[in-house]
Amino acid sequence: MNIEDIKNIVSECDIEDNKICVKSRIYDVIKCLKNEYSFKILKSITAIDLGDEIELLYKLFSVEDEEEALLSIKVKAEAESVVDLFDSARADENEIYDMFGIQFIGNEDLKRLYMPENWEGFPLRKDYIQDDTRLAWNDDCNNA
Amino acid sequence: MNYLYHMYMEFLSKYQLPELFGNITFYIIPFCIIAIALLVVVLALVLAERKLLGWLTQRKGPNRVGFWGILQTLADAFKLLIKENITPSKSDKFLFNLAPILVFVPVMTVLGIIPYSSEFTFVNTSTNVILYLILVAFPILSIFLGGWASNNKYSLIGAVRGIAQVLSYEVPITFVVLSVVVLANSMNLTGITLAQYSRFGLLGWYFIPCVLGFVIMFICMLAELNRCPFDLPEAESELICGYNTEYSGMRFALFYLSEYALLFVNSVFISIMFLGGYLSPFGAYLSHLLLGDTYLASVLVYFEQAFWLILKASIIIFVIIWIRATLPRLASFDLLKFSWAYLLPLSIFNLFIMVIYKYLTGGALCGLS
Amino acid sequence: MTTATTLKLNLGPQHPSTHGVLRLILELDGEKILSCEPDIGYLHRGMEKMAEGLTYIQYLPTVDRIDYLAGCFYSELLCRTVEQALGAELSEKVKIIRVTLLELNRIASHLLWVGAFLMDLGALSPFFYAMREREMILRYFEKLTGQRMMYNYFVFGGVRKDIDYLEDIEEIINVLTKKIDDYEKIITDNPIFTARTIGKGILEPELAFNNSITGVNLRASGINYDLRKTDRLYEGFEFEPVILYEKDSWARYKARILELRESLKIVEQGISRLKAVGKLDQKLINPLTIKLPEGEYYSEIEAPRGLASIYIMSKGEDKPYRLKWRTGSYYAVNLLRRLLVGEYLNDAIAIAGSLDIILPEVDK
Amino acid sequence: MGFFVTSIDWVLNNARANSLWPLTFATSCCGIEMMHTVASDNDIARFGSEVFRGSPRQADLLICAGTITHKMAPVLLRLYEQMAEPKYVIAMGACTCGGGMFCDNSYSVIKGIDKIIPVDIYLPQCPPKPEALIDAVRKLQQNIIKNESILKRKDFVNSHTSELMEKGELLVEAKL
Repeated sequence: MNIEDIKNIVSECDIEDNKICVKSRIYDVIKCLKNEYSFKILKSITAIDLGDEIELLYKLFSVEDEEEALLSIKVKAEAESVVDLFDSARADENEIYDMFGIQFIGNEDLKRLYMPENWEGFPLRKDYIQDDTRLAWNDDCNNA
Repeated sequence: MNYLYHMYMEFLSKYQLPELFGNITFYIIPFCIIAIALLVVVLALVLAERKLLGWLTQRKGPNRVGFWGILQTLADAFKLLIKENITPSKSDKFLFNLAPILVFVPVMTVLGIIPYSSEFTFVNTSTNVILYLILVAFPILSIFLGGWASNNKYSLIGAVRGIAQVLSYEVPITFVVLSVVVLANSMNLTGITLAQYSRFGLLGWYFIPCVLGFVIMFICMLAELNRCPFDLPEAESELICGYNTEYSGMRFALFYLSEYALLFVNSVFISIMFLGGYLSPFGAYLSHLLLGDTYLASVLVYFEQAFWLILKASIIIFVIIWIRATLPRLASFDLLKFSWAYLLPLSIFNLFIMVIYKYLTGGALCGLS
Repeated sequence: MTTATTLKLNLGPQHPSTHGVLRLILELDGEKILSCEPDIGYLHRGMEKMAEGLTYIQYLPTVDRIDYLAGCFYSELLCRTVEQALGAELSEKVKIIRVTLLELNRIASHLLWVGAFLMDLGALSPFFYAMREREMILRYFEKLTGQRMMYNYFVFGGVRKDIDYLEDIEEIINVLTKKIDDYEKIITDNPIFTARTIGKGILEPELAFNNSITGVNLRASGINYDLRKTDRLYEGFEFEPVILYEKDSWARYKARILELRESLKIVEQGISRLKAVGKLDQKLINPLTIKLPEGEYYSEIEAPRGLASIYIMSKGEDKPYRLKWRTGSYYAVNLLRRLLVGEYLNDAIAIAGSLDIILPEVDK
Repeated sequence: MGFFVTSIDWVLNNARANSLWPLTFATSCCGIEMMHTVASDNDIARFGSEVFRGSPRQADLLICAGTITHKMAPVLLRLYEQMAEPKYVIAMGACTCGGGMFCDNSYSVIKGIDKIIPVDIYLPQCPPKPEALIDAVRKLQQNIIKNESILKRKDFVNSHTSELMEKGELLVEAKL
């Protein structure tokens, strides 16, 4: 894998540890990695709540070279979807939408996945308050 | 039957009871006997199935209710009787309630035309083979009715599967039955039984010349009974419970009951067709052999005949349960293909062979009868 | 009046063959599936959020519940990550014990799958036979660890106590070697079984890559990717990754049966090596003072249902800042969307069963 | 009158107790132990309970095997309502008894299914061994034989629900 190729796509790109951090255009970078370096598997997308922004980690894997690539991008509330490139991203992005509330532009069927449809809040965010007062039976208690 | 009728009338006239009374009760009493016998048979069958499945899968099976668990199915029956009957609010209520009764009536009726022994057939018409074929195919209509009226998608899919399955497997059965009719020169179940009589016992039975027909008939019977590997209409792992998903309590019990009663009836029918019905496998009856030509022997022989019939049916049932413990389920597409592409041509071929055989030998192996 | 020609069927969450609480919303034309939409989350227990509020040792026992059929793998993942972060080295015996138990656990998991898959296909007995053998393994685990399914046996830096009752494992190996032959006799060449599995649910490698499918399902599609080959824990053990090229449900079945045999081999090697090494000497990490240095940690393992991995971000505290699990089944469920389209309903059940989906792994 | 009621009760209670058909309802870990209870070594068939029904209409016993989450709760309630009377519930596993190990730290687990449906037998442990499940079924059987009567059945059912209503803890399906 050649870092120069990625730098051609996005100029703002640097390497921390073994992680390639990009500032934007993650879709193009992943497309390039998939098509030109045979990174055919997207192992997972991990989201981390850093407080004011959310970091997305894309872990790509190439079976032929047994090589891994770790991409990182920091987003606020919206991110580019890679559903076109990887089917598995549909599941990952949906999970992140459910847990962190990030909108993926280009992914049509984002919905509550783990939580019920009318659940409020995004549980894995750091500002999520874990209180039961919003739940049905506690409502009854409070009213009575 | 005439013989029994006269005996009964003589018995009544001794106590100066009117003849009309006798004429009415003579047909009611056997019906009650059948109804009770049917219940006992079904309870025993369910228990046998659970015990056998337990045995085949290295378990003990029910053994806590009564001695050796023999009252287990009785407890189940009582429980189903007193369980709440739910009619789903969106179902077609009239048809929903009608279906379990409709499924049960033909099964009860068909028990009347079976010759249990040479003197014990309630309805003995000259063409009762056809009557049998019609009555046995009838429950599937009620199954469809129940599945449709439940307004449940699983029930509907189960019911449609059931219709498709029975329709395709009825046809080979008819051809096989036709070949037996050709062999026996009779459309009467007693006639077919008697035509299989020979001095050498089981060598005269029709499963020897018509082994292909026997196998086809057995396979089709499994399909008609919705038994494994053809249990698609009530495939547990696909359709929850198939057509009876919405039924509870007593109505479910009726479906359950008729299912096992049909299992019994079908096994009896196949024994009559191919395994010589109530004939003894040794040629002569045991009671005649042991007791000679006495009055006791002439009474006992009726019971012995019934015993042989039940024994043959039990063996068939055992094989069916054994198959259930062994085989996976067929795919729905393969199921239909299997019938139309293999069984139907084979059964026609079988009929053809049997006609030639009949023409050449006159019906039995040379000089046996 | 509506003229709808398709049927929407809601399969689950309470359904005998969804192996838990998976819900599939199917659109049917007759019995042919036009589209499939999995709905998950009925068992979402918030494992990842829980980690943020618990110290590592408090979190360790809950990890087994992520995959109740093969809990060892997830404890191993967590232990391994913490050990690597703190630079702890495992002794030789600990490594062998871990490999032996992991493989024993994999056998238990695959056995259940064999039974449940055949149950989906409508066969009754293989389920009982497989459960009978699985019971032996669970009894052994109970003897060793005190629990049948949630062992909590691996701890940071080693194992909770020395392994024992090796003769029990030897008996398990002896019995299973014969019994697997028996399974093959009643299942593998059964004409109904082959008719229902051969050529059904073909998983092309491209589709598998695209859907991030790993583990046995991928290897049954002809891709040689077995993490155990590069895993440092498995150093010194000889085994062959099972690769089959048929790509269908039957291959996935056969691959698991062959993998059972491979795992038995590994367990056998483990026992002979355990007998050779002496007493257990291990240097446990004091669980009360565990603080991972600031940074990100990642490790992965070949679990029975594909690649399992853990990601921990630590801010130097005694609790992880963020912990993420990656499980194999989660992506297999997503694959159903593609794989079931165009199949008949009862084939669909068989195909979904052949992927070995287990719901706590999906929902976490 | 009393004599007849008691003898009818005796027959019916014994029939009910010995033919508890469970619903196939397994959400997680405990479900596997439930499968082991059916399998060869433990064989719940001895007590007549191996007839697992997929349809709630035909089942008598809801063995709630595994964690119930907020998303699952309405489903559980509906299943319970679909079952025909008489129906019994065994809360299997620590999660269903009171949240278990997910009690304090999880946002999505319901802390005890008795907030949703009435429970007859509580069976803690995580997960309970098959022997424990058999024991629970036996206890339920004894309970049915001893304490039930056709005269009291209605009150028995009502008391369960009204008690929960009073506490305001009964989860209403529409609300979640």
